[in-house]
Amino acid sequence: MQTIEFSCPIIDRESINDQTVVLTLEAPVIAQTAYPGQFVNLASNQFLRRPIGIMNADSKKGSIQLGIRVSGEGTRFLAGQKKGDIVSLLGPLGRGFHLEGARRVITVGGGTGVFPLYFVQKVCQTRGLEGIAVCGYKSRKDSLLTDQYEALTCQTLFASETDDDMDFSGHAVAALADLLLKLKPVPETMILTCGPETMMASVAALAKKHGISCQVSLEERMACGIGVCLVCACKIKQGDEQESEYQRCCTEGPVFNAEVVEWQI
Amino acid sequence: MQTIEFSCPIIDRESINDQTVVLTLEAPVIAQTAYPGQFVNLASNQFLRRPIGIMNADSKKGSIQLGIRVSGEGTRFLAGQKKGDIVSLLGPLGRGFHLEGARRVITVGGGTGVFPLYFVQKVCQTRGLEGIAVCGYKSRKDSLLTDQYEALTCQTLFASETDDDMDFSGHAVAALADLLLKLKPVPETMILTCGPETMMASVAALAKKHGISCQVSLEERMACGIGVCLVCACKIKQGDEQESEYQRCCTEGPVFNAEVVEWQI
Amino acid sequence: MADLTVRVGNVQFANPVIAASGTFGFGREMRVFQDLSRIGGICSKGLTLLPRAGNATPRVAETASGMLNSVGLQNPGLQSFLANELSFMAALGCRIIINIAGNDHEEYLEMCRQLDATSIDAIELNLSCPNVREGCMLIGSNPQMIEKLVAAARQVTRKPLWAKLTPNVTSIADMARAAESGGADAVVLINTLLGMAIDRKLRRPLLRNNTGGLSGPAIKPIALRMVAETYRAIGIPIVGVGGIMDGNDVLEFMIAGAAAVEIGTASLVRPTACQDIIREIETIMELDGVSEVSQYTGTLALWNG
Amino acid sequence: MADLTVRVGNVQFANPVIAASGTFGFGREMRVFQDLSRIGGICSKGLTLLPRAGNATPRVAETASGMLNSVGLQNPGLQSFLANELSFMAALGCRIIINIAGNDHEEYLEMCRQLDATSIDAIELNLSCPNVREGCMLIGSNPQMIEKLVAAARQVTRKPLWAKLTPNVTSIADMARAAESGGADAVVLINTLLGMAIDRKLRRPLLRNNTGGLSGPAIKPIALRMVAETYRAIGIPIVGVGGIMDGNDVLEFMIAGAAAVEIGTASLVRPTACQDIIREIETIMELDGVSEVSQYTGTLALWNG
Ligand SMILES: Cc1cc2nc3c(=O)[nH]c(=O)nc-3n(C[C@H](O)[C@H](O)[C@H](O)COP(=O)(O)OP(=O)(O)OC[C@H]3O[C@@H](n4cnc5c(N)ncnc54)[C@H](O)[C@@H]3O)c2cc1C
Ligand SMILES: Cc1cc2nc3c(=O)[nH]c(=O)nc-3n(C[C@H](O)[C@H](O)[C@H](O)COP(=O)(O)OP(=O)(O)OC[C@H]3O[C@@H](n4cnc5c(N)ncnc54)[C@H](O)[C@@H]3O)c2cc1C
Ligand SMILES: Cc1cc2nc3c(=O)[nH]c(=O)nc-3n(C[C@H](O)[C@H](O)[C@H](O)COP(=O)(O)O)c2cc1C
Ligand SMILES: Cc1cc2nc3c(=O)[nH]c(=O)nc-3n(C[C@H](O)[C@H](O)[C@H](O)COP(=O)(O)O)c2cc1C
Ligand code: FES
Ligand code: FES
Repeated sequence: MQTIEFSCPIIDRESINDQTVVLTLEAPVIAQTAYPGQFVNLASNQFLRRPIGIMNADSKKGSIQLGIRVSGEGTRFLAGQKKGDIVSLLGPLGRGFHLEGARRVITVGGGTGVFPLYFVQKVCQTRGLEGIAVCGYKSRKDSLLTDQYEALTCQTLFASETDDDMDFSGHAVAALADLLLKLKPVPETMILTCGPETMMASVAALAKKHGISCQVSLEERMACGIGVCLVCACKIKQGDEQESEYQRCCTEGPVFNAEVVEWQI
Repeated sequence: MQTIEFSCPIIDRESINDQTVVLTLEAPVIAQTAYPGQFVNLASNQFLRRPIGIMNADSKKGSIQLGIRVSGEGTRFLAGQKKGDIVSLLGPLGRGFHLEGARRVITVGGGTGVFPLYFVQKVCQTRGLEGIAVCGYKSRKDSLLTDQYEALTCQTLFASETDDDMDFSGHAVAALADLLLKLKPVPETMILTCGPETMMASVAALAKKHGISCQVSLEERMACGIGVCLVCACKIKQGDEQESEYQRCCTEGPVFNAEVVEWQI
Repeated sequence: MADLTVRVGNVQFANPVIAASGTFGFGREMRVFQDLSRIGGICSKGLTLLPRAGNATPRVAETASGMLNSVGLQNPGLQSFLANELSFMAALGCRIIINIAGNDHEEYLEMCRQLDATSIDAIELNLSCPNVREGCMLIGSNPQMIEKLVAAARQVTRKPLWAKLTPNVTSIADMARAAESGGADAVVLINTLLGMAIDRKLRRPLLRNNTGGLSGPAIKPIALRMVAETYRAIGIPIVGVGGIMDGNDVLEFMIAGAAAVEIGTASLVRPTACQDIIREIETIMELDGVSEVSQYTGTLALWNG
Repeated sequence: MADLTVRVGNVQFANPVIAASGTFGFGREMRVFQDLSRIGGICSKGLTLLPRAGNATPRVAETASGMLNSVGLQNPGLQSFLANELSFMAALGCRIIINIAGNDHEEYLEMCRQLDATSIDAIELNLSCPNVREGCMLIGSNPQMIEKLVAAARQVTRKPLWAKLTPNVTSIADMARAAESGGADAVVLINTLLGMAIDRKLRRPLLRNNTGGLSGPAIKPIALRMVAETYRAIGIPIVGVGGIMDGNDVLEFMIAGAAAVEIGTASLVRPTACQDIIREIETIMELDGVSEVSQYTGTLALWNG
């Protein structure tokens, strides 16, 4: 029987800005097996658990990191937890990003989407893959993890929609378009994206145009997170003739190949 | 408009035994006006508030004390609060004990009933009334507030049902019966009692036999605590011919003259 | 300044927040906590023709995000109310609705007759109390009886008539349509859901009455659905009740179709609830850029397909 | 050692804890969390004759002490289930109940026929799903249709037939009596209550299906009342469901009259719920000095007067 961890002490808590924290949890088994794009389902003071992507896993220290942005009562509670507090979580859950066969990995993150993609670039560094991280923010004030990304070996491209003082002034999608024009193509390039659905759909379209394979990390409202309740359905295209079918975001996803996703927007 | 306090910081917390704590709260307005037998209605992590008798009020320091015994989730939460935590409470609520005209005040408490009666003896001390405190416990191990009672000017009589090493070995009612036989009667004696209903009914019967006036503090399940929902009804006898009627434990009570109470046991 | 006024039929309210029957007494105890002239209205504790002692205790049990009550309409009776309480209520400066419950058809009518001559703003026909043997929920779960009663009441009083309905039915819309056909000025949705709590050790119901009415946030999704469903079924205004705890909840009920709302259990855990909720509504309206609260009513856009 | 075995009609269960339909899949995902051979039984996700894609998303909304779901019977269809899932389930070592829903009378019967030849332990007729347009709740809120359907199913299968009823009715006892008259071996109470959640900012229902079924602790008092009420109305066993979170809740349902129980939403927030609950039952039985868990069933002493 596979062990699924439950009670994890918080061993570190860092405030990123007034709405966002990074929690470091002691979770040796998860740290051992988790890979980028997977998530955990956390108990809070609310009735249902809350899904949060894994931002980082350190198998030696036996710890994982979660980046949490306050968006309602549950995340407010979680973000307010202190060092030493114990949180109940299930994980690692879902299917993450596939990096097999990649030589260059471009990540495109928007908002809290930069959290799980940090884990991608971290793994790229370990595996010696070329990494390029595009991170899009509303403004410099809303930027997240810029120092952490910069400390990695990947190239970084920070885009800000409203400020002129970051690497790129405009939307992350525009930054990516710009990048793809300038960049010397390499075979086995992959684009991995996580963020608002409109952003991911545009990234997917751009990738298609450039003939680059693309994976997207979908977000659906969840209950169990483990595949039994079927509330987290995503519309996934089947073979050409067949109708698309619902797959479970928590189990077959959250990461899907961009081509099979039927965008809801 | 009368001020009803809401958010009170806990300024001290003392563990009495593994199930019981005394919390000291900063609550100047309540401390100013509260008198023995009144209660507060406390918010916890449960849906409804929890009624707790006022154990002590220090109008100079602006603080009140509450003795809380863990009996379920709500009291577990309250008893687990720490110094500095803020609790929301309403009070002082209800009608407490009337000491007007008393010369000798005998209190008979059972279990957590000793908490509000401590406040009675404290007031007796201040007013220079003769006080006799009978406190009944299951065993010495379960005894509560013995040091605090002993520090008052009142005479104390601690009864333990199972141990031989307290003042009286047996039930508080037996201790009272014994006391009343030995005691030189004084006019204007009052017996005030708080504890399990069976105990209070026996105390009331004993008081009647000795011709001593008696007040009892009833406990009913409450919701609002302020008199609007009518869930806390107590059966109270009317004039001789009339049927008894329901009165609100939280508003007309919790303290009633023993003669008008229609015991439910 | 946001315009909080709403109309329920011909009656205008300063704001949509009305204290629900049975959770506010006759207002006396609540004066300490808030300026009652500033809330939209108060609905009295349920009155009966003769005084009622109510049910034996315990009458309350806490449940997950809610409570069960089995008060059983303890009240001094209409006559005593008229003599001792009405003038007090009438002087509060907010709208006064009187909630009445009868053991039978005729008792309802007799109370309507007596209330017709008073200064109250509306009569709330309690067709839904789950805690008494006769009248109420029996009538309230039968469309023919609802229509007949409302129509008869219509004959004996010119006061606005609100029919307070029970959720313990297969089709709330059928009940509301019956009330409308009978000539009700508004329907009030919902009263409590019939429930039970058990003491495992004693193997006894926790409530001495065995069952009680479930209220509080636990029932909000049911109430909201019933308001939205009924809004599409009738033309008269709906007063929404059930689990409302804050200003956002109020606006959800209005969006679903309520012209005004009643606040019940919230007042028991937070005596200043009505006042607080009015403030919260103002804040949210500013956020939403809405200047008249009545503009929320019935604006729910259902998904189709 | 406490005796946890219970009988529902002729079927014996190792313990009273059955995983409820729609909250346990077909058991595959739950193997990781507990030894499924040790739970009383598993009730499958609701199956239909033809595959169903289910409703559009969002399909879930959190509520106070509960949740709304509008999955809409997404399932691979009976044929695919029989081909790909049944043998897996049959090998788990616990009782297997198959929950079926039809668009009409005939679809229910066809599924019963096909299941008759299998090794399953009982068929649960889902007369109560609030999230589909046809069949289900429409049938389940009409006593005549319930009786007719159960009687017809009785003719086409020898499998024990459990009728799962909806709480969205005026009289649950009437529905249960109809199921009993039709020849049901047991009734299962309750499915979810129809509810709605609203997004104030969007003025839209949170669920793409507009409404959904309310489950979780919020509904426990209603479920408990319905079990107690129905226990006095029928002679066949009751399987209790609705908001059960722990061992104490199970025993409350049994005291109210349930022969066994189903655990739904609890498994979603705590995947080990079934296993944990079985342990809790053992602990409490020791505390209560009860050696056979079936001795709890129907021992509720109502207050009278
Ligand atoms: C696979 C996955 C990975 C995620 N990773 C992260 C992350 O790394 N960092 C982060 O800050 N957030 C992440 N989120 C979003 C996060 O789950 C929501 O912000 C959170 O559930 C909101 O809960 P709340 O109580 O604060 O808000 P509320 O709005 O009060 O929540 C109410 C309900 O809606 C659900 N809900 C609300 N917003 C979302 C959402 N955006 N996606 C899914 N369900 C939602 C909640 O789970 C809950 O059931 C992720 C979501 C998914 C599905
Ligand atoms: C006027 C008054 C004064 C009190 N003074 C004290 C005191 O000084 N110290 C102290 O430790 N306890 C006191 N109690 C009892 C205290 O209110 C209960 O122990 C407490 O409400 C239990 O809550 P719980 O969540 O821990 O238990 P639970 O059993 O989980 O509570 C469930 C529900 O039952 C109610 N309830 C449970 N037990 C009682 C009870 N004995 N009386 C009334 N309602 C109850 C709760 O309020 C709640 O609504 C007093 C009660 C009353 C009515
Ligand atoms: C303690 C209590 C007493 C009630 N008494 C009455 C009553 O007398 N008449 C009535 O129509 N409704 C009565 N109700 C129902 C409420 O008015 C309201 O319809 C119900 O509680 C749902 O709203 P809520 O969830 O906001 O409390 C009572 C409710 C409670 C909690
Ligand atoms: C996500 C979800 C899916 C469900 N699917 C079904 C179903 O397919 N068939 C059915 O009869 N009941 C279904 N139910 C209802 C449950 O089996 C159960 O009756 C209900 O949730 C109440 O129990 P609970 O409060 O323990 O969850 C579903 C419930 C949930 C939460
Ligand atoms: S959240 Fe339950 S199946 Fe995905
Ligand atoms: S608790 Fe509400 S009237 Fe006493």
